Amino acid sequence: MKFLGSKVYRYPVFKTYWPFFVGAVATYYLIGKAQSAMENSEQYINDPRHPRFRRGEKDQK
Amino acid sequence: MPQLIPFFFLNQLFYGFLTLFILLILVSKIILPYILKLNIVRSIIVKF
Amino acid sequence: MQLVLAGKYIGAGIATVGLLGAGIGIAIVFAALINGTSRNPGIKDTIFPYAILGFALSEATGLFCMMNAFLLLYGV
Amino acid sequence: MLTYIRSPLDQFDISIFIGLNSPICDLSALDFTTFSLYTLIVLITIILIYNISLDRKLIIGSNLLLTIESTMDTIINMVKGQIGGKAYGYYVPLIYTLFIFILIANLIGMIPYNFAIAASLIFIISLSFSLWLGFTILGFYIHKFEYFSLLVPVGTPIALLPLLVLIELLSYSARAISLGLRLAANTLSGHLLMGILGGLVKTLMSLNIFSFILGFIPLAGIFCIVILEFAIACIQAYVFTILTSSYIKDSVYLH
Repeated sequence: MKFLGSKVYRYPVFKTYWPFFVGAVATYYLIGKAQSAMENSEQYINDPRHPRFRRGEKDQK
Repeated sequence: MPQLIPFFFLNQLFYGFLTLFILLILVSKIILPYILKLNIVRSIIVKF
Repeated sequence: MQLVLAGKYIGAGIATVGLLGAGIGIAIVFAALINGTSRNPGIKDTIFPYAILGFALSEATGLFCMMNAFLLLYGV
Repeated sequence: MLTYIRSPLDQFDISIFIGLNSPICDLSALDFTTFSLYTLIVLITIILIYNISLDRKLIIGSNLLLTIESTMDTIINMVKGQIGGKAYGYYVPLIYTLFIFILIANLIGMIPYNFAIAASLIFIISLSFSLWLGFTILGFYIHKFEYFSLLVPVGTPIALLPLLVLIELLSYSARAISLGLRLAANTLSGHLLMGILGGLVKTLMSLNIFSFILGFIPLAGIFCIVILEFAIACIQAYVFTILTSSYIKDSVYLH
């Protein structure tokens, strides 16, 4: 496999790209809030793919 | 638009960023150094 | 309800007018490329990537309005 | 049960294969869907490509290594041309991963009946938004308050300053959306175009024998459109990376 085949060199991944990781975490948090907001809108609340049905809730809000 | 269905927002982001992170680690630690070493060896061999 | 549907289709139809700009932009980019190469054939290799970049950027702005047309048709 | 493809947008539907659910917290972000399947496919193809080409101990390497080295040289020369200076080497891995991921994702999405990763608006726009946040934070980290001088073009008269700073602020913040929307809109409308035209020619050619023969003319047109879509798939990957590297240049070296 590649890992065994070729040597793994050291590279300061976190030290050079920490702003991009911070940006990624921030967008993940923002999109998470956007998703939960849109999920509970009246258009998608009764959609069968809603994760709340998987957790056992049965009532059609 | 099936892209704007809210149930898969986080799912797309999670797997997308996960793949990009794995690729970043792979490229920066294994692939680019290998090509760099190849170029160095080639430049040394040409001098002989 | 029919009025909304009719309005949606009319809006989507009008939204595709923006592609006119994209067509003109792409034509200008490649006309400049042809002029440049005809005047100085040696420079073809350096200006070709810029022509492709110009083509992609001008086509992208045109496709933004096509995006709106599809959003109106299928999304809203 | 014959499924009718009603709207051409059905090719981008995401279906859940393995739905993870736990009473404690909502694990819907981690369940295995078509999107994660295709990111897995893209990852495995990239690993296989490099595994096959990099393992040969020869210095010259196979033809596959030649293609990889040529793409790498174009990206490295492009980044050197764009960012220049001493610190361009730091950002080559990030830009090369973006290029290779988008290129392989676009080419895999071009295979008929496959899911195009780059067509998922939310992921691509949030990727470009996180890149935009990234190089903004980078700019603020390097040039503390001097970073706002990016919004002032060189040599503007003082009277014009407030208006120009607003316009530059607008164009700077528009980068977050336009970078991602450009790639997503191109891929999405390309696939939609091919889907719609393919459907039209299929109905035309299935009418009777004459329309079948006549149908080969529009089919040739669609063939050229597919070739154009392959070119657009590669060009958009290159445009995404060249713009990201020029934005990083703006944040690292102010003007």
